[in-house]
Amino acid sequence: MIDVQAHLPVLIVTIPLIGGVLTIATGRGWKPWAWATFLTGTVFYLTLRLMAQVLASKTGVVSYELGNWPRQWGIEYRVDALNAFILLIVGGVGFITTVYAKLSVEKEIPADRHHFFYAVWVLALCGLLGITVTGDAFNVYVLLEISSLTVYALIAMGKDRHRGALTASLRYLILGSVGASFILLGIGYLMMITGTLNMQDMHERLMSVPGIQQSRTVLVAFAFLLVGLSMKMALFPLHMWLPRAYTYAPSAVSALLAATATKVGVYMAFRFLFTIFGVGFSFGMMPSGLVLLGCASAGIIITGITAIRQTNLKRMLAYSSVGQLGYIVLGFALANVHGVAGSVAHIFNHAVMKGGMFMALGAIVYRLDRCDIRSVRGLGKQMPLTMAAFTVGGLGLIGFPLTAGFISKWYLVQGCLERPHMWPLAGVVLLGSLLAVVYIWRVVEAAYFQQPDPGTPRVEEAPLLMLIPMWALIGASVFFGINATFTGDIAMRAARSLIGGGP
Amino acid sequence: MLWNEIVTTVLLGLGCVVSLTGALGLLRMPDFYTRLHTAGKTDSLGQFLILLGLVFVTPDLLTQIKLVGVAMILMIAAPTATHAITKAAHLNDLRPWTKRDPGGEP
Amino acid sequence: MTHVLGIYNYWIYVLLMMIGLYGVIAKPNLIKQAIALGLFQTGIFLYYISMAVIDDGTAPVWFVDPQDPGQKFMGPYDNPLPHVLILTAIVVSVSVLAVALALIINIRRAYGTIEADQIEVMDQQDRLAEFRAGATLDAADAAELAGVGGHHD
Amino acid sequence: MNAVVLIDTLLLILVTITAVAIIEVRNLYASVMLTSVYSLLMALVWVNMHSMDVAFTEAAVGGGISTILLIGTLVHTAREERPIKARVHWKALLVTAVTGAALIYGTFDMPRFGDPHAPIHHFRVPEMMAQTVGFANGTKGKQAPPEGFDAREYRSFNGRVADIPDDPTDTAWRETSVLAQDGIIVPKVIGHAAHAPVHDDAGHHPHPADDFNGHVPNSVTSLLAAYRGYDTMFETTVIFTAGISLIMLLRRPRRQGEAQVGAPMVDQAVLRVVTKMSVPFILLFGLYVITHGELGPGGGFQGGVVIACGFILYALIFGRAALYRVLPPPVIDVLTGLGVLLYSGTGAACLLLGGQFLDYSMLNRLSPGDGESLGMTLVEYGVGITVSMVMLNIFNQLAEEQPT
Repeated sequence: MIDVQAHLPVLIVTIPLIGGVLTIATGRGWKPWAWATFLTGTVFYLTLRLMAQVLASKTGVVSYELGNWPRQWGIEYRVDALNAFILLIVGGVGFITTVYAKLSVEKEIPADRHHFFYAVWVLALCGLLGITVTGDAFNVYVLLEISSLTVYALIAMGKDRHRGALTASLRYLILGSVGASFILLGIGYLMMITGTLNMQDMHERLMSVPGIQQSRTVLVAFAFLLVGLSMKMALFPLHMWLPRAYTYAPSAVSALLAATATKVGVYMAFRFLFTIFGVGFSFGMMPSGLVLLGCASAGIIITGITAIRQTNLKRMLAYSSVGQLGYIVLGFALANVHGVAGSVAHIFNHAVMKGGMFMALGAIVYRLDRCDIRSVRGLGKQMPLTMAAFTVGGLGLIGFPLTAGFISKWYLVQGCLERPHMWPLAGVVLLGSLLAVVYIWRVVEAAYFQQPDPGTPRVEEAPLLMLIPMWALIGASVFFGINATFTGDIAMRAARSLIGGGP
Repeated sequence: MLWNEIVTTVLLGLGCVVSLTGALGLLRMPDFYTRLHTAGKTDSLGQFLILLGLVFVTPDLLTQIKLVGVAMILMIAAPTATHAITKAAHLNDLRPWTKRDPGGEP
Repeated sequence: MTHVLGIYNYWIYVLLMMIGLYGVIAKPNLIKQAIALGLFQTGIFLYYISMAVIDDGTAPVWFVDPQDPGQKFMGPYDNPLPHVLILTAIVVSVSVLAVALALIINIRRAYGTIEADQIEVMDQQDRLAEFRAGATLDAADAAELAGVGGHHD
Repeated sequence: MNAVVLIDTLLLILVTITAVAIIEVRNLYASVMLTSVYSLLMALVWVNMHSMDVAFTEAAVGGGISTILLIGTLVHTAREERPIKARVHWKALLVTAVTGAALIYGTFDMPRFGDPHAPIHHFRVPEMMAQTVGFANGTKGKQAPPEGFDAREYRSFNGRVADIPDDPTDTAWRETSVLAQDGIIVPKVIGHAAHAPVHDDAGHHPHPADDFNGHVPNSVTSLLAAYRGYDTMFETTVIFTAGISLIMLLRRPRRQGEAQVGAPMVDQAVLRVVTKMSVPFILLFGLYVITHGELGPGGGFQGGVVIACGFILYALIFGRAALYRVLPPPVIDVLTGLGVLLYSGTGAACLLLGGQFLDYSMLNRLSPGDGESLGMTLVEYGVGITVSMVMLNIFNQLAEEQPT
């Protein structure tokens, strides 16, 4: 039989691909879900093994040449500490969300298309994993389109609950396609100047050819890649698609998207800015550091204020996601080791916290058919575990000590203070936390200190199949808040290799 | 100039002239049916002449056969398409233009 | 003259892209937006194919003598790499178009129109209703706040 | 100024005019037809730039499938755009002007159109065109070049490009200088006797020593299906995803005895006869295009679209009920997935035979001498099956909608 260890990078992508296609043949009922769970579970296991392999390897890089063509000509899969970490997040959260999805999907999606739904779901994960594992610039674009197309379709499946899902999806489709086209254009400009598509190769050419960094073509390529990536990861002024999409998507899809999709967008930014262009070009020659810091800070504050005003909790969390993304961008735009480490750590922390919180909201929707602030009044007594999960997740968003959010914010503040004249950014981080306190407190107050509207029927606690995945993520956020060695180490390792200029 | 080049030049020239009259007719004719009439006919003949002209300067037998094949297919497909379009218009009660009733088509 | 012709193609591609982008932003009709998105993407295809061209080049298909398949003829051949990438991109763009059209048909079913501005009005009404239903404040305050809270999206 | 540039200039002016018309025309049907015209013009542009495969695809997709999809949608939505007051949308104009200016700024440092000095022509690509990537660097268990193999000779097949050394510090292209026009290069044979192995026992033709044993003269296909075959696998997946997304969004449970929408045109004698005559040839041509992809322009995608068009024509004339007798919807669904599985299965087979994913040379164990060829053919068929069935499925979904 084949040697799994040697083929890990490619198996992580091809197993969900082949399995996802086979999902449409699984028939009705619980079978598509079970098959999807099996697939994502396998992927999760493989990402764990890959992580171990990367940590054990001497160079810290696992490279896989597809079709056995040399990497400069063919397509290369290249996994370092950063990739492996993001793969682990996508694989892990993907698996847990799939387990969670069963009941939520049964309630929200018509039964005759569950097999299609799970096929698209698994292919979405395949696309996200593929973007993360690849070392080829054009391969990123193709997989980006797979993940985007699947996500448009998944969001639109919220149409039976609210027609807004359709416009949200179409809006995302148009903005996402424009963003992806900008990325395609940027890749084309780079290919024209460097003559290659391999990321390492591109980086070497950009470093070695004299005068190439001053070339106007490269500057424009950089600008367009930055704009395209910002659209894809929903950085503040370009986040217009995100709140609606998260609000109207089916609950399980919101959880998946919040935990993985934008994270992979950020990962692409890491690759393009740090690995291809190099930190010296991206943040030394170009003013992108300042632009990104400005957008991120504005995003943290403005979306924080907007989140406070929302009554729909899903929408509130969506705005909060844009704000949290601001932290991630703020971290890597600082371009020092602590900032980048904070950014990488926050990708993980935010994924588990937001995933768990969206799951809690999904459980509320499952029981109440709505999730606005009025409907959660008094819910602290009726659904104690669900609301507790939401609250603990909220503490993480605030950055409360002993939650994972604290660790990443600690790194971020440290990073801000290390840069000369950047200390006001530390203030922004703290202000953002303060705003998070306000919007989380509103929910906590409603849930624990207010009485439900008279006449509303009593509801039961969410079913176990929802509670277990929810608490798995929330528990992880607490566990890695108390014991931050693993995430901290990997984040620092990834940060050092990125700042050092390519893996 | 070889004989085949002369033949080609003549055929290509004829094809171009025919196609041009078709385009002219499309602009000048009063209604849907007459426009399609000019466009359909001249296009079929124009393409046929041009493809036939190319046959004589192609050195390769296989390519010549392909060109003739393309010409044959176009000779069948183009009139059929024209027929289908006019038939559809007719079934949808589009009145043809006449001198007495110029209201058939704007 | 040669200087202008040297980058003429690149300007036209920018022009096509911008015509498409203008359509995407300016036209409220959703089908028009989908078509304009296609134009926008075709502009990029033109850019890629233009960069593959080489002076006096020919199609990157080797001329093989059937009598002697071992022979290969001198080029120059145009660069096949951008062609391959654009083949993939065309496929992607038609897939996006198909999904967009499916969404548009669904939107027409749900909203009764495919004009973005009318849909936007209905969406605002939906959100106002949602806001009112979910608010813990008095209904009057909620309605007042909705103008602010519903604005930033 | 050569012919390519002249024709290119004229065509692009036409293309631009068409693009403006597409955006400005108010009747959506006219807009869609203009889109079709636009695609055909674009196909001409591609042909003029010697990009036959892209031209083929553009004609089949833009001129054919997209138009069908758009018209299918228009039937269910609206014919006319609603009139809007302001003719010019200033905000959009500003955004486009800024974006366009930025893009044009980037063009000033680009290599001139057709410049053989451009880095893309002599860095990495020559090896792919010569199909000698497998011998590159000779490291890491790649094939050892056969005896008498001269890499420089292979490199030099690309004419004048090869005279320019692959020197990263070469910045000649940046001066947008026009090289001396030394006339059309006369094709000349490069010696093959030095490295062509003699007839093998199976009676194969003598193959030159390249990655595919000389089986793939179309370098676009060699890149598409081999060097970048992994991209193409995901391209197929994108199409598959679009297909099932569409089913998920549009398919309704079929009710018994539901009246078929859109009367078939089977009572039209001319159409019926011509369709009956041409459908077999269209399908045959589609198969030819798929199979022939290695030798000339074409391949799985183009062929798949042609096959889909054949079936769609059949459905239009004889009604979808007749199509469903030939290809019932469940069969279409299964075939849709089968194409992707054939592609990824080929990759997995290489894995199981002991190589990397999609390492076609492993297939030489199954079919000695032309394993690469076998792999690429399988892969092309995978693409063809998925593409044709997805297109057919999309058409069926749109046609099954109740018109509004």
